Amino acid sequence: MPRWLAAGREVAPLNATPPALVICVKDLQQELKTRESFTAAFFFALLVQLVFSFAFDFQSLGLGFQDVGAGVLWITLTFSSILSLQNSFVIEREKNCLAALALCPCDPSSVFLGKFLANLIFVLAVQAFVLPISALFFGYDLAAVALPLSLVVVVNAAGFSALGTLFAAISVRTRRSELLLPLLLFPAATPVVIWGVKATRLCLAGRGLEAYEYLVGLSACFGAIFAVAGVLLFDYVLEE
Amino acid sequence: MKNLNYLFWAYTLIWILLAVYLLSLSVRLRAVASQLRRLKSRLSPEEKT
Amino acid sequence: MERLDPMLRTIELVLFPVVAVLMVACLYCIFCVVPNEVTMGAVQRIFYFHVPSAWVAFLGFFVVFVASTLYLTTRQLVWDTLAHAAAELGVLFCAIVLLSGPIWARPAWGTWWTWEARLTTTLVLELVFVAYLVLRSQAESRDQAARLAAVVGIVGFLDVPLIYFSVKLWRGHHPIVFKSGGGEGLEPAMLKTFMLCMFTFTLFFSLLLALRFRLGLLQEDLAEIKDREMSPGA
Amino acid sequence: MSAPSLVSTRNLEFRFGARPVLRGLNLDLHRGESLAVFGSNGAGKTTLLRILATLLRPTGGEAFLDEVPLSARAQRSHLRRRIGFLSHQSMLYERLTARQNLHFYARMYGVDNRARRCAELLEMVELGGREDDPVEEFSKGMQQRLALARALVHDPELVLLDEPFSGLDPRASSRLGTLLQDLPRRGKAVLFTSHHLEMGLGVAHRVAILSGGSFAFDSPRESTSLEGLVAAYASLAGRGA
Repeated sequence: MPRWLAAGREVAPLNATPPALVICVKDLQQELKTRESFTAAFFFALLVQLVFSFAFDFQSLGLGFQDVGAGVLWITLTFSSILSLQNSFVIEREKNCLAALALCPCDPSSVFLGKFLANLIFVLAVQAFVLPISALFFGYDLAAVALPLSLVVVVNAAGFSALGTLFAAISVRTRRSELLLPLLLFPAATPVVIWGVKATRLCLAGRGLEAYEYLVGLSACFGAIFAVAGVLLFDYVLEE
Repeated sequence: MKNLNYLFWAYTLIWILLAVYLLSLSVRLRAVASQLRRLKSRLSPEEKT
Repeated sequence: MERLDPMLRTIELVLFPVVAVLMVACLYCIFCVVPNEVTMGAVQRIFYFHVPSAWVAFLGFFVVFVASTLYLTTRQLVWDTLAHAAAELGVLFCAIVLLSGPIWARPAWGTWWTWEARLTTTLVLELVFVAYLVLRSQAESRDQAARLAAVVGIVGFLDVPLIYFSVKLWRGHHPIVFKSGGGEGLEPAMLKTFMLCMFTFTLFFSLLLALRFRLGLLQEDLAEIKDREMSPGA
Repeated sequence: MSAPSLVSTRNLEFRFGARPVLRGLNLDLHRGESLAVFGSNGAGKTTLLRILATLLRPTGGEAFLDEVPLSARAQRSHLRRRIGFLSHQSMLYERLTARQNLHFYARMYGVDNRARRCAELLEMVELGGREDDPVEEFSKGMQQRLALARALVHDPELVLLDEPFSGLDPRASSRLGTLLQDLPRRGKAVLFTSHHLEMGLGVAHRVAILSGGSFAFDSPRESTSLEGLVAAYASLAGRGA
């Protein structure tokens, strides 16, 4: 048996932090320092809501927020997420840290999981600030639906971020990545947006969880499928 | 027979689309083939030396 | 590649007359043999091209998926060339579906576009694979284009059932296309014509795929020769 | 030398598209040895380093680290733990501090005694006192030094440095020269590229010129004079890729 086969797979020491977590913490550190991703996504989200209230004059049209609110929330979430997804990999590209990550002695899937986790946290952090403000803007009772709504947001944002992390890593490798990411991500993320809007609408209308738990389940499946796809395929994305 | 004009336009458009694609295919094929021939004829005497 | 080229040429030579004859037969059947559909009238005849186009588009995306997987496992650029060819054809036939769908919808439902499940799925898929083609054009090198596109090709295909299911949940009803006068199911002439069209389109797709594949291989040869010219001493 | 070489390549080939960059390159580098690779722009120096760093896969031939093929997938993390790579770009996160950068990579490589190791490295590249400043405030030379510390954070056996002297002032250059001489003494193998013939010759045990996709000149320092090297470089480097 050749020596290199006999050497066996090296196992990381048990007390070591999993690489995915290390990457996630690094991203959070970076974000805490500059807040550039959060600031951009947050103000973009506010702007989207502003444009919406101009575009659909809710009060004079007599529209309640539960009629269009779900749509507004999801457009806000997807558009602002694109910004932070993009930034998450632009940062890695700047000094070619992407290559350094590719060279780390961990599995490429850890890189995917770490970036995915960090992205999800960003999206949720932005939403945590945007949702109360939209409740103020559009005058709906957030407290009454806070719990089921956050479940919907967490699950669907996870699905969106899983696919988004994979596609952001792909688009950042090309020229004009900022154009390519929305082009790739929006059509492919259709399911999770549709299910998210539907579930949010039911949720805002005050329906019980049993009315839309199947939608949350479907979104969870979507997230699981593309998280697995990311884990399996990220190696090819990281490779030079 | 009702709606004949829609039927006519549907098939016309489909055939136009297909024809345009086929045309682009043949143009591209011909361009590549002629470039290949040119390059090969230019390369082969050099390779012999 | 030297092996593939004559094979593809043979396929083209064999398929071309067959497809030509079959296509004429299809058109004859569609316009002269098949009876008019009762409720929709003549316009229903669009479906003899509409549905096979959709089938062939999905077939194309399936080929993208298979070829992409093969590329990632074998790293043979030939597979990537095939995936590229199939994606282009998928986009073409999707466009046919998206063109003929509204023309039918206008007289049948009184509206050009309807957010109906299959039509919407086709639109979303078209967008996914247009993005695939854009990605290819924006990549920095041939190998990178192949690798990144393969990932998108696989993910895009995995997405197909999800998109369809989600859109269906969102919007329902697709028309029942083949309902003849008697109401006792499909008119035999309609079914036969339909099957003939499906078969013809599959062969037509194969012919186009062979042509486009050969074009891709030639382009590869060309790039290689050009590269070799630029690097002296090769 | 009879001991097996730490890194070796057999008939290494790399094509970019159809353009050959490396053609049948053979290399042997032992522990405790350093090699300076010269070559004109586009000769394939960076490509060679990137292949040895497992960042690129060769299109032909094979490279080995301790007789393990670099393409052995199951061994990949094991291999990567033993290789340190300094590239043209710093591979540093500009918004993080020097210390955070080093700690991040130390964690990724599973380095024991992280804090001590990082402090040691910062001292070595003379960045002590600046460790809590964000990297974007560093000068080019400081960034280069920190990048070097980053490449060495996991104490690699094979050290690959792409143009390590670029952007360094004379003092830092001579410090780096000392370090490059010190590493082989501690049993590491060092391979670096340079444009600076004199500097390379002064530091490395062996010098090689990459031309036409393989080593056209490969000689121990003892048997090479600067004039000879300059003459060889002038005659070889002009010969294109």
